[in-house]
Amino acid sequence: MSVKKYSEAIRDVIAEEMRRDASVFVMGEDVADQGGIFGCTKGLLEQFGPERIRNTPISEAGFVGAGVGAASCGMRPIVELMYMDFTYVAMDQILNQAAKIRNMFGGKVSLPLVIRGQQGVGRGNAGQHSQSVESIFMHIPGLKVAMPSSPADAAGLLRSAIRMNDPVMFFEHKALYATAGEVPDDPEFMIPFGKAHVLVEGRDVTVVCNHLYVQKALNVRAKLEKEGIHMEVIDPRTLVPLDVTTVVESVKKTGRLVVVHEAHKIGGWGAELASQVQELAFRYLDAPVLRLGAKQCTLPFNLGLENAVVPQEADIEAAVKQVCYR
Amino acid sequence: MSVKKYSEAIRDVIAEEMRRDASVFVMGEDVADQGGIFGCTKGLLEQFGPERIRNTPISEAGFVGAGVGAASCGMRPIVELMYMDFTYVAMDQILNQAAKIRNMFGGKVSLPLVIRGQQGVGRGNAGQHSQSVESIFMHIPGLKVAMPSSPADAAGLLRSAIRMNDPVMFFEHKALYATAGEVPDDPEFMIPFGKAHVLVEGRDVTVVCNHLYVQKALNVRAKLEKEGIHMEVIDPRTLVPLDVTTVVESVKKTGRLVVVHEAHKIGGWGAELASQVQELAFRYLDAPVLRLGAKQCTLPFNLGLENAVVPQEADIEAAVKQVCYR
Amino acid sequence: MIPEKQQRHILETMLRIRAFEHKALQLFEQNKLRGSCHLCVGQEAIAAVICELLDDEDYITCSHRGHGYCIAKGGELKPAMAELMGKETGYCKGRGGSMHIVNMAKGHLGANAIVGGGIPIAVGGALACKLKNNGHVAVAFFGDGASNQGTFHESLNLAGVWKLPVVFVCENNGFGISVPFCQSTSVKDVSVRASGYDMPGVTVDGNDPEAVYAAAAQALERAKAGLGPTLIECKTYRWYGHWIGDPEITRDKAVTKEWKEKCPINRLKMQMIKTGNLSDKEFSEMEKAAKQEADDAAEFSLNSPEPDPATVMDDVFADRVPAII
Amino acid sequence: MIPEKQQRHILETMLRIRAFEHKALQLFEQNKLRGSCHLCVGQEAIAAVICELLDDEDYITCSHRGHGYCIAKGGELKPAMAELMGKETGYCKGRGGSMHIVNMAKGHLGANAIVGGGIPIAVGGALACKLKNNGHVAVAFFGDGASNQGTFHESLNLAGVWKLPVVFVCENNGFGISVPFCQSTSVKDVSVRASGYDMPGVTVDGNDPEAVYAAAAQALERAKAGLGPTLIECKTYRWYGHWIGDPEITRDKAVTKEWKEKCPINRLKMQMIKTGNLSDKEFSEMEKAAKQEADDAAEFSLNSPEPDPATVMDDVFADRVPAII
Ligand SMILES: Cc1ncc(C[n+]2csc(CCOP(=O)(O)OP(=O)(O)O)c2C)c(N)n1
Ligand SMILES: Cc1ncc(C[n+]2csc(CCOP(=O)(O)OP(=O)(O)O)c2C)c(N)n1
Ligand SMILES: [Mg+2]
Ligand SMILES: [Mg+2]
Repeated sequence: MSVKKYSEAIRDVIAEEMRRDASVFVMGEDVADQGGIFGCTKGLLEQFGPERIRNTPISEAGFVGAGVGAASCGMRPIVELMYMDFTYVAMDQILNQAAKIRNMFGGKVSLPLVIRGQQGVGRGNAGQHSQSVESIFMHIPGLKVAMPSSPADAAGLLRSAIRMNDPVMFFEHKALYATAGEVPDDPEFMIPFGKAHVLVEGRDVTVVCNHLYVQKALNVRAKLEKEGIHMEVIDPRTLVPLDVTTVVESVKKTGRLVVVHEAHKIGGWGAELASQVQELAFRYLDAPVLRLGAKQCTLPFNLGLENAVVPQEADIEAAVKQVCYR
Repeated sequence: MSVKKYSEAIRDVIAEEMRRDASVFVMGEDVADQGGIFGCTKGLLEQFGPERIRNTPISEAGFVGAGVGAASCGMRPIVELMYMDFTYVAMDQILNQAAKIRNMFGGKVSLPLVIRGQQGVGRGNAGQHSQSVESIFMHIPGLKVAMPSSPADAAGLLRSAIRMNDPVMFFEHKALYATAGEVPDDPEFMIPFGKAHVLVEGRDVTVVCNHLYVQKALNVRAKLEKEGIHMEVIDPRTLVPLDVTTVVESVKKTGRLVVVHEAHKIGGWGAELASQVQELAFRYLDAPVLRLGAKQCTLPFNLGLENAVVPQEADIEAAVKQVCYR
Repeated sequence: MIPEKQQRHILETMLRIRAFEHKALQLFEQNKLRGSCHLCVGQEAIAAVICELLDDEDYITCSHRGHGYCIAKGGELKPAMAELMGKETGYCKGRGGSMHIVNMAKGHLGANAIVGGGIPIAVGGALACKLKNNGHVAVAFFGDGASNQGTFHESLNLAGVWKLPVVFVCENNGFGISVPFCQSTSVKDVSVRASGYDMPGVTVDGNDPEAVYAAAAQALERAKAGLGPTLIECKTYRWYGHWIGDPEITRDKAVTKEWKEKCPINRLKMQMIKTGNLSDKEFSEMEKAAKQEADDAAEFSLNSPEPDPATVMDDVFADRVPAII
Repeated sequence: MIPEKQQRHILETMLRIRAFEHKALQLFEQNKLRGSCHLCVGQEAIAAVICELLDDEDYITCSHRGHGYCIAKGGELKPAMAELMGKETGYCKGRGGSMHIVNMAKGHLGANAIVGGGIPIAVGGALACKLKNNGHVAVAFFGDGASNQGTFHESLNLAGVWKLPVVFVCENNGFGISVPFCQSTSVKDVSVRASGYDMPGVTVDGNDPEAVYAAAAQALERAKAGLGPTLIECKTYRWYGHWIGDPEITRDKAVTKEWKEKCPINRLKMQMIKTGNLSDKEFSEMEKAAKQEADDAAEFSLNSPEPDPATVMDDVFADRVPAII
């Protein structure tokens, strides 16, 4: 085990996989000399050279498309988007090409492509640089979707993603890069997709969340425990595949579910999870499934407003109490 | 009242609004001489000339962006996308620009822009030309979303959309263009956004659906009535705003809800509706809310496969019976 | 001059493409085939000549008007026609149809129904060649309409700045559906755009196999020498509507007739006869063989099974995942 | 030659922009301002000169590096600075911040944080002018990095084929964050791309107000005469990092120093002094006034209220809709 920052965990896995497999390479804006504006490829140019750590023009559709093409031809590109908000610029290459190529071609092509980058609030980057866009990629079939919430998850999920033969949308969070945690040194350490992480057990209410909300939920849990409410906190880790089973098992025990995410509430992945759980655990639910997510407005620049848009610990607390009828 | 095809209803409203308001104009691929490949602007070039019925290059991001700019400057552009699958090509202009401009600019700009076009299955157009993509636009705040299911709805909702001071995503269905129905002749005929249409009342189970599924649900209703199951069929008409109230009132009566759409089930708008209803009508539900939507695979070319992917009448029937425990 | 052996093969390829297209048209009219079906009759030289210069490890992408490329890049008529019919024996097992034929074994990365969508994918193929340093190249085929897509620009710039082994081939048939080139495009020749990426740009008569051959050979040489990309514009015309069923509102029948006079097959045939490399009889035999092959492909496809609906979820992912509801 | 009165106003505008930027930098370093803050110090001539040629009914869009454009297009420093601080008194009521300043009353359609995102929007502004036939124009300002976005290509083609009254102005400061222009772009001058759209393309020294003026005046005349768009590339350099806090890994300090010698303010000042249109004293007064205005703007902004979180949902739609949960 080594203590690493989330960004270091990502960088180290990329480096290890690049050493292990010559077909792995990186491209994106400012990934070379700068090592990515969040440092996720820092030092890799020196180790691997400019062919494999490749600065791109500001042409997201073009270089994501080049990633699709290279992956079709046996390479394993890791494409960095500086902000996942820029997926929109490359959306056709992601949703109409990467997601569909294998299926539309009758299984004749595999696409080992990772598109990774950060998203979310915390720096007051305003509307076009603060979104959490993962839910869109869950809706259109053909993409796997990962969302690591800790350095270890970042390492384990990213290695799985790189070795996977399918396109993966890999969502990091800008406010997690500086958080540190233990990461296994094993160069084969992988976390499987589709296996939720039960961070802590509890008998009263299930809270499903990820990214920044894992820590926030744990904070709320510590507080509410003193009030006699025992929260079970689950991080799905991947949205595609989504480990509904673990959540349903938990809800069968607790009878209550709150889903929390930073993505907009309306049409977010919480809606999908809530719908599945109310279907699969209907008789076990003692209260409606509650969802927390960003309000339906554009993420504002002002930090006070930003905080008013995304769920806060107090909102989690209130929702948990509500489903517990307290 | 006149009997019109769905495509004619659209064309006539565009023509009427263009006569009424000089700031309304149309642009899109093949909208001029050809009148749109589905005929929704047929004959308008002759009436309004090439400045206001404007053929574009195949540059969706460019001309959607031009629509955003023209709308910012007081025009009321109607932008036709030949297939709504091509929203992906223009996604940044739709989700990062059109949707956000008003809100991000503190309310200082209004954006009376309509982006319209058809989508869906029925012609075996394969993966990149058969999607139902509306749910994505419900998730990102700032866009209104309309989905007319009949010629009258097309007319009434489109006139509302054109006169609205916000960007509207207007989803037509390719397989509805040839369907005919009565449309009011009143040149002020409008259907408000956010008001669901209760097509037929029933006491046993609520079915919410739109586009092709309205007719399919009515067919199933006729059949099941004979078996003593009385379905209430509701078309939400718009997804933003979404008339949850009407659905909740219905569910309070029936105790059962099935949501049916052609969009992919996972992460589709049915998940949003199901989540809201289970929250707002928890105590009234006698069965879990069921959702039907396209399977999580790319829409296939082969028509037999296509039918296997999207819900069929038999699936609706089965779901209705399931929630009725029959 | 195209070497004699290649001349013959190109002629054969063009004949096979044409026979295939005409068979597809016939089947369509007989209601035995459906969908958005874009024929390339009249444009065969571009596919036949350029793919003649490629081998199986060279990559191509192409547009919705893709049957010719599939065949020229080594595809067989049977699985191609079966795909147009949505049969299990098709190149995509009936999932893709006319607009999505793929053939990885022959380096065909797939046709694309998004105008401009395949161009960056070819750039990625070229990038793979460069990273593997295997001496191979990629070719992106696309229409004149696609040259106004952002992906065209981004792809040419990427290829230019990275000096990738790729050739961009624009089939300029003068129309994007009903819209004439001059109404959608700010320049008279797409090839002039090459200077915006510091690469050679050339316009050739796309119905002249020799001209296409010369331009492509030079571009491929350049690409393989590590000197970077080239943009080749081939002026051509389609004999039929945009797709089967197109009312052709804006096209002048007289112009179509003129272009039929410039038939690329006839042109190469006459050249070969003139130089003594082909007899009328040989030509007739080639033509007959091509038609027979197309007939056989139709027969094969008609008798092929429909895909089993139970298999519809089979090919979503390579690495299977726990089922999503 | 720039008319004397305009010279003076341009100089004033440049001084106001610079004072604003330096004040923002200072406030940032004092932790009184935050966010992604892109300064245009060194590049002021482009905004100041070109906007001098526009009136309030002419439209502009600009990039993330937008403070200069806001000011040059008639914006006031107070609401501009307040926006950088996210205050309710800002141009966007604190919703937009540095990268999203808008000022419709002055024809400023907004800065854009998506590289290349504003270019088609300016084209739409020009289209509105054309449809209204009001004799006005639109100008799109963007960086060199943006010239590799698909929207650049699509916008220039649209404007070219529709002969729209629009001018495309590329501020080529040699870098997109850490990436040098030559590493991202396949041509030496962005202006050569103009030929791909059959429009004039010209490269000028962006730090030379006279050169920028001459090029812009000609382009605007052309646009207003209905002759269509022009692409103007202004070579320039930013004195500071990409944003406040940029480690500037790939920029050479010596080069920055050279460019500081080419300060556009100093250049115009010296010219005006030489021609007797300005005294040292007048300049000092202008500079002092600009600094004072920036100080006042800072003061105003610091004392302005934060937006009320209860109002966060107020500006989503113009036509209010029943609340969505
Ligand atoms: C992104 C996108 N926009 C529009 C279309 C609809 N469409 C299909 S083919 C076509 C015309 C293409 O013209 P061109 O590129 O010249 O190719 P051609 O059909 O002439 O071979 C159009 C507009 C599409 N498939 N994809
Ligand atoms: C679509 C998109 N991609 C990437 C970015 C991140 N980004 C912001 S500014 C910038 C560099 C822009 O360079 P240039 O256009 O030359 O403008 P400059 O900053 O030099 O003024 C980048 C890559 C972005 N904001 N939008
Ligand atoms: Mg064409
Ligand atoms: Mg720059």
